Amino acid sequence: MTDNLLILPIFAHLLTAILLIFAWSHINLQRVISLFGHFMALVLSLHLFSKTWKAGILTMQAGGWKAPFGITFVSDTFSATFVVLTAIAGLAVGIFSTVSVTKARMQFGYFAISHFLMMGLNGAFLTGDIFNLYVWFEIVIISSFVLMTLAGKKPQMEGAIKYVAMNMLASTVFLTAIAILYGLTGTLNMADLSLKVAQIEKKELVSVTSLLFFVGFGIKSAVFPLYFWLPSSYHTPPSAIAATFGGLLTKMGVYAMMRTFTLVFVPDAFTQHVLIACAILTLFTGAMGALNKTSIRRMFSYLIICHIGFMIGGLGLHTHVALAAVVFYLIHDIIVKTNLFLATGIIHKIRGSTDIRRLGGLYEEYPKLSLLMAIIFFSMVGIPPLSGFWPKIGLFQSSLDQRSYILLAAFILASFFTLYIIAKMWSEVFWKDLPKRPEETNEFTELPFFKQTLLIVPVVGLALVSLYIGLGAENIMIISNRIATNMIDTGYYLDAVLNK
Amino acid sequence: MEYLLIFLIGLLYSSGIYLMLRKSMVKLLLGLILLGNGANILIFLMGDIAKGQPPIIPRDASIFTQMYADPVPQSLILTAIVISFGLQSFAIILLKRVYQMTKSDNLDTLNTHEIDI
Amino acid sequence: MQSTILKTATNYLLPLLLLFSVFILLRGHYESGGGFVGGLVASIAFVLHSFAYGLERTQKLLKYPPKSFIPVGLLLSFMSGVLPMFGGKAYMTGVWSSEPLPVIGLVGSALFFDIGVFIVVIGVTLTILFTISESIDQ
Amino acid sequence: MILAVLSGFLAALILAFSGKLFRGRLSVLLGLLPLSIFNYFLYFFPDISAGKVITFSYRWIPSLGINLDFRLDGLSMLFVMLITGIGALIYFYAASYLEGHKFLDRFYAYLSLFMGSMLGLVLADNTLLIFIFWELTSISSFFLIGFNNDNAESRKSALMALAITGCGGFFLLASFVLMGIATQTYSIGQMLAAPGFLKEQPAYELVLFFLFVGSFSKSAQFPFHFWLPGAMKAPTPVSAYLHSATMVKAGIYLLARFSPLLGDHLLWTNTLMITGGFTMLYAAAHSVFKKDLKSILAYSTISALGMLVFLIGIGTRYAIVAAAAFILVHALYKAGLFLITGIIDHEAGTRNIDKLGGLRKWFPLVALAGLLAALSSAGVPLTFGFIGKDLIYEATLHTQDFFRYTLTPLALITNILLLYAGFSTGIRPFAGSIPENLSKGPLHPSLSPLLWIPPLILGGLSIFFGLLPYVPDQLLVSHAASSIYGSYIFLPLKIWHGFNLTLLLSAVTIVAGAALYFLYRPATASAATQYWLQWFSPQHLTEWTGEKTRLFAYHYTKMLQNGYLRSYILTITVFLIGLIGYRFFSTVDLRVNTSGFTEIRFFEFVVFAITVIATITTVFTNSRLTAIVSMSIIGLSICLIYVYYGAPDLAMTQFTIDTLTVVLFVLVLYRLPQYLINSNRKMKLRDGLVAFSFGTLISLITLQALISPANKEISRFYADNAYLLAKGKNVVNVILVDFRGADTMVETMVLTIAALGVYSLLKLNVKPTDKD
Repeated sequence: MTDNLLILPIFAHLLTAILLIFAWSHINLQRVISLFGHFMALVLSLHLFSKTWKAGILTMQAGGWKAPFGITFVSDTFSATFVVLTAIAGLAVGIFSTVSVTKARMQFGYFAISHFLMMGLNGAFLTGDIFNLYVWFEIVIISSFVLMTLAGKKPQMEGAIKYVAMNMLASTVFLTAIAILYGLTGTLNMADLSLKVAQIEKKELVSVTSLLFFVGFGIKSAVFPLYFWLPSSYHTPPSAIAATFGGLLTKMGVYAMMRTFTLVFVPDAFTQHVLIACAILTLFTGAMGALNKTSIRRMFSYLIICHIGFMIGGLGLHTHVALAAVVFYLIHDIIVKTNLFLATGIIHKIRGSTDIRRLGGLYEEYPKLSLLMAIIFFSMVGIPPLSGFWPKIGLFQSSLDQRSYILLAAFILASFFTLYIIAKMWSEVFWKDLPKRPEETNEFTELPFFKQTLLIVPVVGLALVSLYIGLGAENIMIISNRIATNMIDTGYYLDAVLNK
Repeated sequence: MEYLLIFLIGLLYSSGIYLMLRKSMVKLLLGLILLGNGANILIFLMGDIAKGQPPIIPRDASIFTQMYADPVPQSLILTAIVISFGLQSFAIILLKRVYQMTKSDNLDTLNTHEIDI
Repeated sequence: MQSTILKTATNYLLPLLLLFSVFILLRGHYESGGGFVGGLVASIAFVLHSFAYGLERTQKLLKYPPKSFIPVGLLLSFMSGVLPMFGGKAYMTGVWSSEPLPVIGLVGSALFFDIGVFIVVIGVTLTILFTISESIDQ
Repeated sequence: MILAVLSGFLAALILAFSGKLFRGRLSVLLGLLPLSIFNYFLYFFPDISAGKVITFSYRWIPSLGINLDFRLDGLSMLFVMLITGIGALIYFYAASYLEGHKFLDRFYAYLSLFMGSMLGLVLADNTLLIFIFWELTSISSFFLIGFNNDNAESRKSALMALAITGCGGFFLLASFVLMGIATQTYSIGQMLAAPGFLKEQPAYELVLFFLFVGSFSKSAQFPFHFWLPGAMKAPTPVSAYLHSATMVKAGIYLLARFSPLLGDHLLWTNTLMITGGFTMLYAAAHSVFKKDLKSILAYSTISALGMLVFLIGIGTRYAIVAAAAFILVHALYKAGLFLITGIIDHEAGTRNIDKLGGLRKWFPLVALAGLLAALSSAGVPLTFGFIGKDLIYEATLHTQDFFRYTLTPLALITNILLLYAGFSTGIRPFAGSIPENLSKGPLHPSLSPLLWIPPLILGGLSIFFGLLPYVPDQLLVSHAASSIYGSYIFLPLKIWHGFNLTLLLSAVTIVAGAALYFLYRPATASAATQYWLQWFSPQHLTEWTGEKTRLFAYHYTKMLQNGYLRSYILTITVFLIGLIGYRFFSTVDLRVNTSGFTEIRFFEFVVFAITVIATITTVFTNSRLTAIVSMSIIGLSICLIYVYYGAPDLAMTQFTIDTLTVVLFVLVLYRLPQYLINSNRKMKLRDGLVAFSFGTLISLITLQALISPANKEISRFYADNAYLLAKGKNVVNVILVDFRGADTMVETMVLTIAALGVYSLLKLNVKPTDKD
């Protein structure tokens, strides 16, 4: 049964992007179209999710060619969840962008490119074909290249060169891995690959290939020691763009890794050890990196890396509980990290800087905003019962269960450092008195009320979502558990793709 | 011939990485292009390579009657080539912009704000 | 660069090359070729023209800036994939005319898809090359 | 019930949004919140006295085994009474103490949050729920300790307190999770149903270790104790509340709660006795050297906490009753002393005992409260403290021989020192005559009753309970002790035990302590000893470790993220080679299978040779143009290979793209300067080696992948059906526009984005001064 609903979230963004190119330099029109596009995407995604939730896995065989011959689009709970998250984060960033992004950027295709990016993410989440995944990845990285360099000044460009070089290297590794996998199996459909890989006699070569995938996706998701592009570049673009990147891009790498290492390859003991070792070092390196940063955006960039470690670690443990925890963590992380960078954007608007040494006094001047940001920060830290806490239980539990005590130690260390770093940041940025600076410009208060609202609303909205994730954790747990079940037992997925 | 191609793949991958490890931005790009070419040949090799017969069904037939080259890798390479063309042209222009800004082709100088504590 | 020979040659070459590119595009389903290569050939034709007559003339010849070709092409190939969806079929399902046309053969949605690609490629290539030439002239 | 527990959170929420209302005089009304909760729980006394356990459950996250399960037994009741009872006094006290403070509403919001968390903590019947409230107390205390946020010291202390207790929290979580794994439940009630079970588990030691780290950090046991004196930066009502009755006792509560599950084991007993014993002595000794009233109180609090840990460690019936009673005793007199200190600080402007004296002339009633609290802390007969102290000696005397002779003196010395501390804070500022610096009189001459009534109530209670010990016993202590012990204890509190050793010890304590008080004055220790002692103090070691960590983090990060792209690429490549190479060579047995390989012909060899030469030229040439040209030659040779192997479409595309790339390159690059040649030989060699290994590895993997070619059923399907189903004869094109049309669709979008990117890169000129 083919279900075209599946591809509509992709089309919503595609059509919006095409319209935006037509409306190239009409900024106000672009704003309206873009918001409408995001809104439509959200509606369609929610519809897709509810349908997937009720009816099980949906598939769409592009061109009507049944799998494994055509390109199959698959919406299982995992992908549908991610599509919804992308839409939520996208809408928030979209609203935020209408005010925060400069006119020059809007005139040169900011909105169009960001919709292409969203489309690419949706495509990557929904596709069931490994080469098609590669193509969607390329959409995402080329869009991110453009967004990163759009109206960029020197530091941004310098960051972009590194970003571009390492991401292109990652794509090449990914492509190489696909080529070898095709050589071994003769197929590209992920469900079919799952069957074929299981039948291959040379298991060792499969394992080698899976490690190639790990390196390719590892670069994208900023795993140690492949993460270098992230701290070199994430602090440079404007907040709205950094929010999209910080919230969604690395998570796409993690998503792809989760998909391949549950559906196509089942990690053998060696791969599990590699994943766990990398996770430990990622947690450690991220925490160390964030510890000394004086720019809060750099600090958050390193925290992104640190928290990727939680997910990779959970994937390495590869138990039902751990996988469910990773899914939960991903859900939480996308919302919170997006919001984190948006909030940073507001701080930047208010104070004109993101350097801790030049910040202060926000707590006195903006008590309500401080409260809002406290929710974001503490959600990220995982103060119970906020959203970041719940997945940790599962991660702790399965690392103890699997006797990975070093991983547990790394989890504790990373949690502790996150707590400490955020508390310290809070004490500096919010509690400390504002240091005397020569010129005081507060762009935020200069904005008309309507525009201020447009900046605040998405942050409030995402904060509410993360509060919901925290306090309504039961629902998220049910979703995560179902996803984890389908990851361990891939039978449903294979049936849905191949036997219909 | 497979041996030669395998050797060529190794050569292109090595040269690509070697060039990427240089200090020059131009070499970085050349390296990426070589890597891309290497990957394409790798994909090509993963199909059954057969001489001379393109995967085009003869004019008077409706199915193949003789050996033909594996069409799947070919279409994959086509897609990959086009995509890397897009990426490469963007990267080339980026390089030009960065050069305009920094007046240098040296990657080591791109550290205006890299290190802080 | 604007030599008379080139100008004269271009006068003949431009229509010829354009024709050839359309030919490549159309025969793609049966022989080597297709929208992508066709589009590249067409863009080369325009690039040649710009070498001969300068950028401004070429842009005038095109009437619209090359950038505006892109969304048109995208929309076309997008629609060719979407249309079958209204008939309840999967995205990009092939729809074909029952009678073959001369030269082209059977007309189907795949053809429109390829034409879309053709237009996008022209738009993209020309956008890139023209902006570069402009930025160099400055 | 749930409303009672969560009302603190609701209050915090309301205050966060409508705080302005409660910034002024109305703030007094907020005291009604803890008071009404107090009253609410009073209704449960009959049930608790009957030995019942009251449970409430609300669904929350069953998937994780976490529900809002609450359980009210004797132990919880004791703590609930302390939290809400003392809480109410603090609320009223703070209304006057912080009168006119611009963030008074926030203060109450944090305080309510804290109180709610504390209530939740002691009532929770689920380990993870305990943890949730535990962390919430840490966070709310962070805000309370750092309440004077413009003070750098205050911020630092808040951070330190959070760091220590937060770190402990994660260990606690690990402990709870481990217990959960072993018992298959997070419900304490279910665990208590089989109390011996956990002790037999292999994970017991680990559970215990994690639990101890967690609870010691919170209740300021050595070596985690040092955050507590620092936390005295908080406004005094906060210190009184957090550090006498509630937060620091959370760790004690935890130990008490898990005593029936994990206690009565050599590891448990010894660790707690040693840690508690050492802490109580160490901190009591420290308190003697302090001059700041709050510091003395802080150290004596740590000492008292050590005493409690020690008693729970002993774990006999006597010790448990002593612990339960001492929790109450200590909370009453310590909260009183803190509040009195607050008044002194508020009115005299100093907390240095050298500069204080004779304040009874200012505030006789406060002096009375101080006297009562001091007497209770000293354990003078007829005060509740006397009963507490008595029980402690009973507990140490009722141990086995060896312990009896070691623990009793230990307790004795500690008690003597604690008595000194109590007298120093409760009596000394009021005794004697008013010193010079205070001759101007109190800073706020009319002392609000909100300030002096609470300590007087607490002092009065100490006496009341001391005179009628069966009241607290019947209501609180015996049931709490039974909960801790795990079965019913009948050991009523009495004023008079007759003339025995215990009485003698109490007498010795009082006499020796009083002597110390009258004969000794703290002097500044010599700088050298202080230096050496400080270097080894846990606080210094922690700060030192923190500093070194920061330094390490700096160098570590700088080493990895050094700003050189090539070093990043090198790391990535070496990682790839190492990881995949190791896996490849250690598992794959290299085979070569040439069957099916095509022969090499002359023409092919020529093309191959050209490609190799062109590649080498690209790599090694010093001219940019040569490099570009030879790169295009590589492209063209690859074209030839494609043509030769039946891929005309590929060849055409490769050819046009190659041409375009070269055109682009030339257009862009012809103005660039010459290559920089500045990498040295060694570096080149290293890079060459890495590059060579990388290429070789890929080649070898390719070779192995070619050995057993897969069944290309998909290709066959395409070939078979290209014309029949998709009506095209060029299979590659059919795949591109039909079978895998989605790829092509996306590919055109990649081109589109690239073109837009190029357009904006070149057309959009940003000036460095433009705003972001």
